[in-house]
Amino acid sequence: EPALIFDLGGKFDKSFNEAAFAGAQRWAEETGETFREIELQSEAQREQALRRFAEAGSNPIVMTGFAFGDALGQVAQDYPETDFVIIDMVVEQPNVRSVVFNEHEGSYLVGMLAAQASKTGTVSFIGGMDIPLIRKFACGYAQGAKAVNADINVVANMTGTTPAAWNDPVKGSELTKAQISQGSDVVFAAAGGTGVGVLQTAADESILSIGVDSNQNYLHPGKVLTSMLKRVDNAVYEAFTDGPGMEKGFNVMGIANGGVGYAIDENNADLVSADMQAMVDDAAAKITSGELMVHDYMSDDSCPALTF
Amino acid sequence: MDLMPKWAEVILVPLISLFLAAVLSALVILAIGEDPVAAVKMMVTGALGSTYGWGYTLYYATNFMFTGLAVSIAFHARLFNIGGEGQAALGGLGVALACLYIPWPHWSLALVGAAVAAGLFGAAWAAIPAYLQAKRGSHIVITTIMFNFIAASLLNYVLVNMLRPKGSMDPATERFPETVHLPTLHDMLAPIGIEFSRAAPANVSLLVAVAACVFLWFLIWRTRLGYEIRSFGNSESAARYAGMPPVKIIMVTMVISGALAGMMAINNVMGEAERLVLNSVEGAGFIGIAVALMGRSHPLGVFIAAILFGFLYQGGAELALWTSIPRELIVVIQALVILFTGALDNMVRMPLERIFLAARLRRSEPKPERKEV
Amino acid sequence: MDMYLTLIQLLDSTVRLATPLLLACLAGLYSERAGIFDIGLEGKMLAAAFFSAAIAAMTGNVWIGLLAGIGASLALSAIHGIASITFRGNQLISGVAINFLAAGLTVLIAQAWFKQGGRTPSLIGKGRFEPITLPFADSLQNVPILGPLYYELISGHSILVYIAFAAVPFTWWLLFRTRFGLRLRAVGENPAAVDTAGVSVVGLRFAAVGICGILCGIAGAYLSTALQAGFVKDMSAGRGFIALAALIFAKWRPWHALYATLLFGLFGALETRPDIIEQVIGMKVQGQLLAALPYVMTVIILAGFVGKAIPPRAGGEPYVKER
Amino acid sequence: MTANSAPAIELKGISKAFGPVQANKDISIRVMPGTIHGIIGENGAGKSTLMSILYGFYKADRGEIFIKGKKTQIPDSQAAIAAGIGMVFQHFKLVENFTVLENIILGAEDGRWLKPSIAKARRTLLELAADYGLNVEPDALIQDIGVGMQQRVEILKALYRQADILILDEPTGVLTPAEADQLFRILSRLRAEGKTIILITHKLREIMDTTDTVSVMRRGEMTATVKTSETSPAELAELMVGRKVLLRVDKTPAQPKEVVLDVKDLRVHDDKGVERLKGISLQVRAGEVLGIAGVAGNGQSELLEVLGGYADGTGSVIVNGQPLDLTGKYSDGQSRRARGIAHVPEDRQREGLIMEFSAWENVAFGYHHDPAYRSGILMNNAAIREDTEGKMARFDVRPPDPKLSAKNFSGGNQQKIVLAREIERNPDLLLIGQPTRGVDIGAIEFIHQQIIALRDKGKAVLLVSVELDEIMALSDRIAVMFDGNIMGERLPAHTNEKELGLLMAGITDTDAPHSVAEIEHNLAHAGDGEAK
Ligand SMILES: Nc1ncnc2c1ncn2[C@@H]1O[C@H](COP(=O)(O)OP(=O)(O)OP(=O)(O)O)[C@@H](O)[C@H]1O
Ligand SMILES: Nc1ncnc2c1ncn2[C@@H]1O[C@H](COP(=O)(O)OP(=O)(O)OP(=O)(O)O)[C@@H](O)[C@H]1O
Ligand SMILES: [Mg+2]
Ligand SMILES: [Mg+2]
Repeated sequence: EPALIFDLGGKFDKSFNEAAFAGAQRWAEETGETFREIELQSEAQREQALRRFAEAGSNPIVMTGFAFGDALGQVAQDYPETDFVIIDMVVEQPNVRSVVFNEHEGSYLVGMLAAQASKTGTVSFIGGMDIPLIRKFACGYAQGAKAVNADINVVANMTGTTPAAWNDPVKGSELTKAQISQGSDVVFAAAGGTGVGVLQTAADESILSIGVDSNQNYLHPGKVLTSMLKRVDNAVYEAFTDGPGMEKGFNVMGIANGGVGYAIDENNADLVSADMQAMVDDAAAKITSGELMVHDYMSDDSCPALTF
Repeated sequence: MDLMPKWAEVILVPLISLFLAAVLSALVILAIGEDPVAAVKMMVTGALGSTYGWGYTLYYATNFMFTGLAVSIAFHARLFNIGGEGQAALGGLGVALACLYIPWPHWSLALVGAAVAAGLFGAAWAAIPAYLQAKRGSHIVITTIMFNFIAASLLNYVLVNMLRPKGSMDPATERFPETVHLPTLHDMLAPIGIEFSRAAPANVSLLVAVAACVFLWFLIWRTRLGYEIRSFGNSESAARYAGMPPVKIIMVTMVISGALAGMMAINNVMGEAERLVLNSVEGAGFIGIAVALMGRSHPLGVFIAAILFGFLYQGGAELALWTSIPRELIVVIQALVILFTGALDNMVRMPLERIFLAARLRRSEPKPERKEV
Repeated sequence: MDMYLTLIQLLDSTVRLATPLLLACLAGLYSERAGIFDIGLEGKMLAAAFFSAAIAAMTGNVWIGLLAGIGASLALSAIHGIASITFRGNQLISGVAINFLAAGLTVLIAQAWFKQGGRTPSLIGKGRFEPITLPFADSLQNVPILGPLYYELISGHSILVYIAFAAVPFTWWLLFRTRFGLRLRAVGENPAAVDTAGVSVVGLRFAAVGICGILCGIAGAYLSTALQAGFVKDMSAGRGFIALAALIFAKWRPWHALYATLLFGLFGALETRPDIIEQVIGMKVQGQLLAALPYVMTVIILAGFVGKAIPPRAGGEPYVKER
Repeated sequence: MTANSAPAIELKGISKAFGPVQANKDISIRVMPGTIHGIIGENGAGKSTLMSILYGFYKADRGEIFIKGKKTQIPDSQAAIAAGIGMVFQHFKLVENFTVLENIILGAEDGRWLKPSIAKARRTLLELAADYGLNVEPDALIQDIGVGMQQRVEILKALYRQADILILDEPTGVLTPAEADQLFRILSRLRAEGKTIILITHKLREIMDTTDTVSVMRRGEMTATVKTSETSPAELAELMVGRKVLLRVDKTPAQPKEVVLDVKDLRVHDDKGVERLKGISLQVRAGEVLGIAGVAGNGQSELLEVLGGYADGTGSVIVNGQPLDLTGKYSDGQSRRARGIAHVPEDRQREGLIMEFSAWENVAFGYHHDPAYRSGILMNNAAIREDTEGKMARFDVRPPDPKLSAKNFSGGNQQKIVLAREIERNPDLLLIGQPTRGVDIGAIEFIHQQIIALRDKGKAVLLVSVELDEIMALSDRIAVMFDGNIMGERLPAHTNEKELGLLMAGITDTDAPHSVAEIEHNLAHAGDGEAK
């Protein structure tokens, strides 16, 4: 029986963790089998959760979030028979599969859409916890926006510096209002549960928003420009399908292999014109072919398009 | 005359309170559509059914012994230390600094050094509210609450901006070096032929906690300092008359209290996580209140109550793992224990007192009235 | 002008963030003025936030949600009252218990009802308090200086914000101009005087605790149905304690409570605008410092370095006639 | 007033227990309208309890209450007020930081709004002041006015509620004799108007002078009700304590020797900054008892506290030729004990004892650093217990059980434990406050003997008491305190209660005639200068 551990934002953050849950659900529905799951309540429980599932014989054990890295490094050694899958982090152990995403590529695409949709010439970004991973989102987003409109103003804020920042919709909402007052009319939230507050406020204040990880277009139909998809669900689904004895090592999911992308559905069909879509798809093709390189913040801790 | 015999006071009242809390908890479980009997069974097997379960139960109990003792000694001086959470967090910082920056040759020395550092940091964090209470009359309950929040912000700052290793994303220190790893119960019991789960985090700190219980009993009931603390707690005006300096007593008591709370960190930070993470205390500072109330501020009572809460904690974690009952059930149980053994104490006590009084009157009636004095 | 708009926006945010603090602070004021210390403001707010969001989500009517939130808060008030008034228990311990009770129960019930990991579904339409546009706000919007002030800052908040601000003069008037207020203040100073004057101490204290429950209920409902569109666990996030800090800061006086909560609200607003702080004082201020500031300031006030705060004399003590 | 009119108050079979303490046992009493009815009894006899039941403050366990012939339920004070009863409690029930007017209208407001109520009360107050000479400053805060004034506010509260039955519980304890005289004139006025008054007091003289009938309580029971004109102080005293009383202390003349305690210009400020001791000077010699007389609250407590080491002061205090530290590191009880000063505090339950501690723990209290009581950082519990047994035997503490908690001893026995602890130290100087407050007659005799015995051993004793009788009986010299000053010193043989009374009211020129108004003014404004 496989197991899935959600990070602090919680299973129903409508975003990152929920995407993982969706992947696991899909596997369960298709195979008719069951899986175990737990939502972390605090930093200190990571190791216990890992050990408990390993003790109970769950295999493979999938965890969402970079923060498991350290704990997994310890636990994986103690349970060599168990396979672990960690998302968003690289852990070098023989029984661990590490899945990372090219978030900067997906963010680049939605940045392009944002710049095209913006009327004020200012777009904005709200991150969750201020960590390199989230800066990677912001940096890709800014690059995409600037690719469309070199003069565009990109405002970026982070919600906080601790995991609590993943789940602070009130602050997300206030940050959105602050950004609106600075002229922004498209806001991209890469902030887990905090994003719920961002999207809500954007809808209330009649500006456009961009969701993250899961397809969040449905949350406020006609008001969410698009969602930057990070196919955590696929990663989880594949891990569960591969089952024990899966191939370990390092998986990179980018535009090329469908790991990241943007969402178009009936909720935002009216917001994204065919022209916009064509331009973005063109860029995606170039990224796939290697013709276009989006700078990855985490490669050198700097961003050409944005200062933090 | 005392209204109730001593055994009723120290055993019957807490037991009835606990029983009421348990009944209400069962009702809560029923109300959310689960089966309380099955839940209890699962908690018992999960927490006590294996050495793995015991290992976690004792690990949590160790935390709660420290914080429970911390709250207890403050209670003896009639000080309410709600700041255990912050003091334990700072204790964690002390442990982390001691383990990361001092090259210890052996874990035993590291344990002593880390315990001292944890105690000092916790004590310092308690000393400020204590000083403000003693010298400026600032209500210690409010200041210790405020200091919990300030500690959270401080630790947040230190972890994010100072102790986080380069390139790491989570706000945590790096791993402590191998030499400071404390032996777990597995390591300690293996030589004498007992097979104990190696996954469980209970470690040598448990012995330190038990020693702290004994130490505190001795301090409170046998030493002159303990006598002064109890005097002050029972009657501040009398202590003043006797020439026991209130400032000293408040300071000393709170420093001991803070040090005990801080020393919890040798268990969770040094013994378990082996690095300092955010919110490593996980509410143990608050559970200390419930433990102290239930244990009637007596070290033996604290010991027993801590084990009980360790059981609840581990059992609750198991419930959360295997059922859809969230972990918050423990928080509810903890709240009910605090409510019944602390705030609603009189609800249990008053009827009991009446019963004992009536019984005594009935007993003394047939005999001719005996004048006491 | 740009600066001015930024300022307005900042104050607008201050008002929104101060509102729950203000309501909770006034709640504490009633209770503590009557001699019942209440560190359970946090828990009552949290319970109210959950129940108002939950019921609003189920019924689609935010007013029913508000009532449910007030009801939940009142229920916890009743526990506090029974423990500390009827059974003369320790008020601080009772408050601690209530905070934990709320923290645990909200998640348990949310999970049982909605199975969304301790949240409620997002509220839509009539399930939320919408901003109210005050008369003439639209037409005055473009008047220089005053226009933005009126349109942005004064108009456009939810009804609960106006209720909170109106509660300040009302509280002042109730406490200092009415019979009820006189008795309420007296019972916090010397309950025996009230008792021998033929007024029920228990009744008055329960009334105060009840008012406290209502106000905490509104504060909680504001969090989940006006400031946000739904409940997430631990959503009160320490606001009850900041309100307590504000109460001490305000020295248990209604107008001062307003100023104190606005100040603490401003800290919250500044947290979202690091750019403004940097502009004004010329250096980066750590978010952690801003987060800790209300607590630090309260400690300083408590220490009496800036004006001593003297609580009501009978505060925290149960009224015991017979030993 | 006719003989067959119904009694204003009739209580039948009232019983009340506080836990194990039976405070009132089956008490019945009738009080006729238009009379002043006295109730006397020892401390703890149950007088206050009985009256509090009548006023609805406590609920009786059993019994019935008839007001003006009608059976009346008095579940709370509201009912009592409605029945026309007003009560002035032994410990005033006033809100300290409210004004006089606010206190008066509290609970008796007209309507919901305050303004009209205050205005009406202000008018009524003026009328009452004119009618009875009860002048008070309506807008003063209670915390700023003297106790005498506070008592007036209490009386006005009752009159404002149109009480025609007025209960006064030990009203003169806080008053000077002159103030008391004025109170009794007011009471006579009220009686003349047909009001009924119940007066609780310990003082036989007040009973004899003012009441029409008197009831005597003892150990929770009503032992007798007699017409005042048909009884005598001696008979009342006997009824009170159940045996013949001897209110004299046998002692030989003092033989004062060297000065043990020499106080010069001693000043004490309280925590609000008000000066409580305004530069007093006094001396106590070995082998004499200096008695400090005065109305409670005139600085006696502060004097004991600063000498005992738990209040700070300025000035000079020399004990056995060495100065005492009044503010610094050595100004605490421990250091005082080391200097041979023992202290029996005024309030044994708040200061002298820890009520939850056992007798033996209390015997070590304050002396726990004594080498005999300790071993290293530990307490030597066995030694303390043994020593306690001896002390209990010598001081006749009953029951002689060192393990019993202090709260389980009666008041007299509690006081004996404190005395045993302090006197057996054989101190050079004994500070002793209210040595017999709340103690029965038998124990009083014993305690007085112990004090005299210590004096006769050549020790110095500083005695503070509000009981003039006690001061007169024990002291070799008497100093009178008023408003933080010593008004004068007298020898017991050369003074009398009247003279001491005037001194206690702040009047040093005791031979000149003085008006009540003058005395009143004096008392009302004591401590005024600093209060603001
Ligand atoms: N509130 C109370 N709770 C418990 N016991 C009480 C209470 N009030 C009085 N008692 C006890 O009841 C008894 C009678 O007390 P009461 O105050 O009526 O005596 P009293 O005659 O007024 O004495 P005093 O002259 O000292 O005022 C005493 O033993 C006292 O300790
Ligand atoms: N507040 C109280 N709580 C518990 N017990 C009390 C209380 N007051 C008195 N007692 C008990 O009641 C008994 C009688 O007490 P009380 O003070 O009335 O004695 P007493 O007969 O007046 O003796 P004494 O003259 O020595 O004061 C004591 O033995 C004591 O144990
Ligand atoms: Mg009395
Ligand atoms: Mg007695």
